[in-house]
Amino acid sequence: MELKNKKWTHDEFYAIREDILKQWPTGAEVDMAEAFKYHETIPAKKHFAKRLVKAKKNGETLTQPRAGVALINEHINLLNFLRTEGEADLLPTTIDSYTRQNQYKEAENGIEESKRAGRSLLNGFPAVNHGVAGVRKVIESVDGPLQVRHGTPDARLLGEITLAGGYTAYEGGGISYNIPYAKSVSLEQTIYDWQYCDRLVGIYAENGIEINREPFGPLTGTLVPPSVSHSVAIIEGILAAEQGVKNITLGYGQCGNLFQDIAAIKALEQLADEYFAKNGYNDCVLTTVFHQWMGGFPQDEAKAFGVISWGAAAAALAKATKVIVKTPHEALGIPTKEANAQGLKATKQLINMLADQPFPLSSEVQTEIDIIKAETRCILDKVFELGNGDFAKGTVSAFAAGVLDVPFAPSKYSLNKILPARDNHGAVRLFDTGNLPFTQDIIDFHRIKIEERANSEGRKPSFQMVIDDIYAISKGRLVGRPNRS
Amino acid sequence: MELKNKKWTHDEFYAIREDILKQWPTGAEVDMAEAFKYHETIPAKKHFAKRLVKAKKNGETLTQPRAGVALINEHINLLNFLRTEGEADLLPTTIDSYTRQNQYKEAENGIEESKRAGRSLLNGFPAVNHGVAGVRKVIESVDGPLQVRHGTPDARLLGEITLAGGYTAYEGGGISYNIPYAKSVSLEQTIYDWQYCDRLVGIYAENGIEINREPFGPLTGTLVPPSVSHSVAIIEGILAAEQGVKNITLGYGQCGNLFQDIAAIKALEQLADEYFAKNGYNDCVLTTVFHQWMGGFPQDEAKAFGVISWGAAAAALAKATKVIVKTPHEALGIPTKEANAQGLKATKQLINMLADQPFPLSSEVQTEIDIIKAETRCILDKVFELGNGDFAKGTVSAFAAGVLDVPFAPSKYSLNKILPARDNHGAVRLFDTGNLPFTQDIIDFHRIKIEERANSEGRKPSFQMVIDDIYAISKGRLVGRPNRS
Amino acid sequence: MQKDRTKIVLGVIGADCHAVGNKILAHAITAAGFEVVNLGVLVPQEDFVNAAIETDAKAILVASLYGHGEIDCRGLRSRCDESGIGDILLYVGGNLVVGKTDFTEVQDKFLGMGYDRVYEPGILPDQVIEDLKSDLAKRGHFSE
Amino acid sequence: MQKDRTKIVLGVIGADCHAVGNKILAHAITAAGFEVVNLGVLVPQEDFVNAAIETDAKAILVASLYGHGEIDCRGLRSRCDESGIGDILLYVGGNLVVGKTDFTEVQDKFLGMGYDRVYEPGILPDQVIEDLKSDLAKRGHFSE
Ligand code: B12
Ligand code: B12
Repeated sequence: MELKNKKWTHDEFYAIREDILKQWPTGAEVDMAEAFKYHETIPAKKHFAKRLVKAKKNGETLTQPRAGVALINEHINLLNFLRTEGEADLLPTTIDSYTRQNQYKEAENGIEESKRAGRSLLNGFPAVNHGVAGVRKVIESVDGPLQVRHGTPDARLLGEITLAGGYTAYEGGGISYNIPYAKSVSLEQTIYDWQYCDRLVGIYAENGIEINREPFGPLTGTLVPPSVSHSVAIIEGILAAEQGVKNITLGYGQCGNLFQDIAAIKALEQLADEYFAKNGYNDCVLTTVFHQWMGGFPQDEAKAFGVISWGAAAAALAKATKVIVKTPHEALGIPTKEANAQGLKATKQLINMLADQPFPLSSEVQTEIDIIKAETRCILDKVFELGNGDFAKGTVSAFAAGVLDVPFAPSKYSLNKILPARDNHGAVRLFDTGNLPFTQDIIDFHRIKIEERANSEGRKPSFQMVIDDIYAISKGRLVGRPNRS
Repeated sequence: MELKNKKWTHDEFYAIREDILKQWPTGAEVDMAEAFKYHETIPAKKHFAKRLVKAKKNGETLTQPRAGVALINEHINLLNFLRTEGEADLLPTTIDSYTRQNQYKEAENGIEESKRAGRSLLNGFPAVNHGVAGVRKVIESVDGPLQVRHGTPDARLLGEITLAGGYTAYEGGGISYNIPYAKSVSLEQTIYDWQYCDRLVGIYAENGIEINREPFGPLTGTLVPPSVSHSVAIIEGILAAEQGVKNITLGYGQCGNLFQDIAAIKALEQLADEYFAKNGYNDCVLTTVFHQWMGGFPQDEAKAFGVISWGAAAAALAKATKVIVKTPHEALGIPTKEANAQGLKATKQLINMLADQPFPLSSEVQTEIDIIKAETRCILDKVFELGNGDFAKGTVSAFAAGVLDVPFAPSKYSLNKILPARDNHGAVRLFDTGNLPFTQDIIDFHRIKIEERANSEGRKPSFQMVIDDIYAISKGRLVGRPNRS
Repeated sequence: MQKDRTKIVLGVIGADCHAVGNKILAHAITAAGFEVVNLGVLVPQEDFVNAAIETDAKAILVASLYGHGEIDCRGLRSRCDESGIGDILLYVGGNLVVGKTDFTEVQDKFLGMGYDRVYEPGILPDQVIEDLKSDLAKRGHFSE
Repeated sequence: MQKDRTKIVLGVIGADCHAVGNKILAHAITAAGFEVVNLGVLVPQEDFVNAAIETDAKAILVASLYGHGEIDCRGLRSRCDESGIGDILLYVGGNLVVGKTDFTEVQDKFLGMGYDRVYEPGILPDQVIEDLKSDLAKRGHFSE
């Protein structure tokens, strides 16, 4: 296999499909032709892609939780509760971590143990093990648009089963579901495997079935600078579009500084339009997702509500198409359905109260937009160059060179040379820009911002500052000031 | 008695003091000379006025709850819990409603019933009945600055007892504790009675004991336009300053539109400085208090957390000196100490996360500042004129003429001719400006803003719109749109 | 026309000054075709009874928001009995007790005090009007 | 110098990819004077044991954040026994079970599995280092 950003032919696709469906017995249940018919029976109001398009048109910000348990009926009850009690606009099915690592035997075992224990011992819904029939039980018993949310480097079988099962949205990507989620899987491999997923969605599209795709924006969720996650999001969007995906949602994880967060969403929209057009993908509908703070949360539930509400406010003011909602249990464990609904309701209250309040682009926001766009262009154009005009090839070389680099990533394919830290206003900057292909101006900008803060704290910039920032929000602050935390 | 805004002589003050102390037996415990000595023993960190001055200097926003129960020990436990578990910077003692109406017998009965029931049947702490000795138990057992918060038209005896007891801050005023809290007590009467309280604080000041005074900013707490509450706040500030008060906190109740709320605090600071200087009160320290939404709350606790957090965010971005915090129980009942602490912690989390984020004056904020200042000047200058240069006299005539008018006020001395409603962005405007002495430009501004909204809702401005707005936040929105609520 | 309209006494009892709900209720109940005798806030028990007698009202709507309802509302029914209007409709609503409390408890307590209907916090006027109409119709005091 | 430093094996067990805490722990424990053998994330039980044997480590620090700790951490102690390092210190920490759970319950469960110390979610490295030093000192493996 030679990796390139080129639409797979049907032959290339079907050549490997058989083996994939054999990876677990339930693969045999998949019948694409029948699946297309099944999708036509799904009512529009339960259609994820259509709901997003409507929201974008009306300037709405939709709420979506994370949720998944081991057993089918429990999972159905959970989702319906979040829909009715939590007033969720969009629903997820979060997949368990064994399935994410293709460990279906362990997942089976988790299902059995969960049945015995009478509570879910899995941190998500093992869709592959439940198979097409099981998945359809969920689709048919839940009244709302449903998306598969996971973190799976090789999500090909999962994709085949859940799409055949009737899901209308599928999260993930060859970079965003490798670098934060894996340790030693090569990018060639995951990008290639995700081309399969995108091509699968493309084939659904060729048959008139629109499936939404969403690269995982927040990556490691911990002090990721907007330009880094934006670069990954746009590359994955382009790779998906090349395989024929038509409905794409690009994501960003809240950093916490209001101006930077609003600017990040605006910049993401503008950059995506720019690079999609530049690369000739003109028939995709692009929407955005804002993730409430993805790093360490305060254990105190009231304080967690504060963090959740601030994320809701930023999402609403930035006018993101949807917001992924955290819960008051975040720091401690997978939320109960009640805690999950609470996060959704607090978020809904703020989104509704802010829906009528436009937030004009102040000069502060515009400055952030400009720097994010400048940084992202530096990265994307270098990736393109390294790939000799191919974003798939370029991505592999770019990570090897540290041109693309994700802070705190577990993958050995990320250099981990960059070190983020907050500036004196809480915006996420780079204390060390590593090998990011930034101009000297940009490098100086970051140095000055970090020095500004260091001076105000009377200490030198250091790794301790990074650590302090990692803990800051869980300790009740945004910036990890020395004496305060 | 002829009411005028003129500092009382000691003779005038002491002439009526005897009778006041006789209103209830505990009045006999008051010995001012001894009280001065007692105050000197109060450590600086428990000193309300000093803590506010420090906060203003450091640009902090301090948190303060509302809290009060019938019995002394329960009240002490409550306050200490809010201090330690709730991380409250400032502490209150909310007085019960019988005491507020000088119904000390009913208060006594409430104390007895509470002892029997084993829970507080009073909605606050009956300080007069507990007397100086009882009050000092509280002061000495609680580690934090303490303020008396009430709603008492005639608060003279309450003032004598609580100040002698060691409180270092006293809320209220002749207008703000009459119009929203009484039905048929004349303004001459309450302004006169509050001159007594202010003079009392002035006499403490003459003896080197600084007591903070705070007019009650939010008034009826329900869609009160900033210029209306600012006018009352500044008049009461001036009346207090005339009697020798040196440390004054002016308040404002959140309306819900971010730009209007930030502008309101900025305008309040600027107007207060301007009018205090103009009237020759140059040695007062002025600070501000921002009240989280004072109108109807959602019953759902998660949604209440959303409202609380938004209030915390606005207070922090406006850089108010302190914020009065609501609780997740607001819509249903006096909060448990746990619920009260939860409101405080959510608020603290947001204030800390926003402390490092300056919010520069955008043009939207500046526009709101300008309109608030223009409106307030119209009102204040007319009041001054009606009183022939005397704000006390002017206030009485102004309310009679509707030049000062508070929406939804129970007092028959408020004309209730003005009707507030939200504009299309959720800012509180006037659907009917009544007799407010506004220029034609300002009247047109309000008319246009309301029409803008009415058009977008496809209905005529009407009282129904006002009602919809009163319910809106409790129903999960800011603006009471017809189809949505 | 005016004179055929059924009269309803409305007020906020005791030392309670919460006026917003009172104004909205008065507005809504009037709009619904009743004649509202609104005593406003800070109303002692005797005023409710006297107003009802003077105006020959068919119902008394007592509001208590501030938490002292438990103390303030006791004995109103017997007062009515003593004054010869023992059969008058008595509704009570608002935030009746101190603290967030299970409503059924509160309801029983106030039904026990002799109120015909007890309302949860934040109830909307429509509900109240509907109940008024059906209760009064039963008693032949109201017909649309 | 290098060679006298007591060796500690560190890793995140099972299918768990949470890396941030692991990096911070490695940094802090190294700074505290130990030599950290950091296996990173996604570490199977056998790798912990093999690494401990190869490096003659005195303690194994097992992290599980993602909720499957209950399943993943079982049997590690007996594996150590079988491999002849039965007396090695075993610490476990993170968000060990699925859901917000009373910690004492969780603690008993994992102590029962043979871990010497079980840590609450969000514990700070300082605490861990302090415990390591005292436990190892008791065993004569560490002296400052
Ligand atoms: C606005 C407000 C104020 C304003 C009132 C201004 C004014 N003069 O009107 C101010 C700031 C002055 C104020 C003061 C106080 N308040 Co207040 N206030 C509120 C608040 C936030 C909203 C009330 C409101 O206007 N709602 C909007 C209207 C439309 O709804 P409503 O009043 O609930 O009435 C509706 C229904 O209840 C129903 N209804 C009401 N009465 C009746 C009667 C009948 C017969 C029927 C059928 C229906 C019915 O119909 C109405 C229309 O829908 C409530 C909490 C909340 N609800 O969010 C607290 C609240 C009512 N206040 C409370 C308290 C304690 C006080 C104070 C004692 C101060 C303190 N200790 O905190 C003082 C009282 C002073 C006094 N003497 O009464 C408590 C009562 C606690 C309890 N019962 O356990 C509450 C619940 C807040 C809380 N959780 O602590 N308050
Ligand atoms: C950031 C994060 C992520 C990032 C991780 C990026 C990366 N590769 O590192 C992303 C977004 C990728 C992610 C993914 C998932 N996550 Co996650 N994640 C978090 C989060 C928000 C912060 C974790 C963190 O970095 N904290 C900061 C570090 C410094 O603290 P720490 O990790 O707690 O470690 C400290 C202490 O715990 C202690 N410690 C930790 N281990 C050990 C071991 C020993 C021996 C000792 C002594 C001490 C110790 O020392 C560390 C330093 O102080 C937590 C919730 C939270 N804490 O707020 C959820 C959380 C851990 N994740 C959770 C879950 C379930 C997942 C997913 C399965 C997705 C899902 N279903 O939601 C996937 C897991 C995929 C997989 N295969 O593992 C759950 C676990 C639930 C449970 N245990 O019941 C949590 C608790 C959130 C929640 N409440 O649902 N996650």
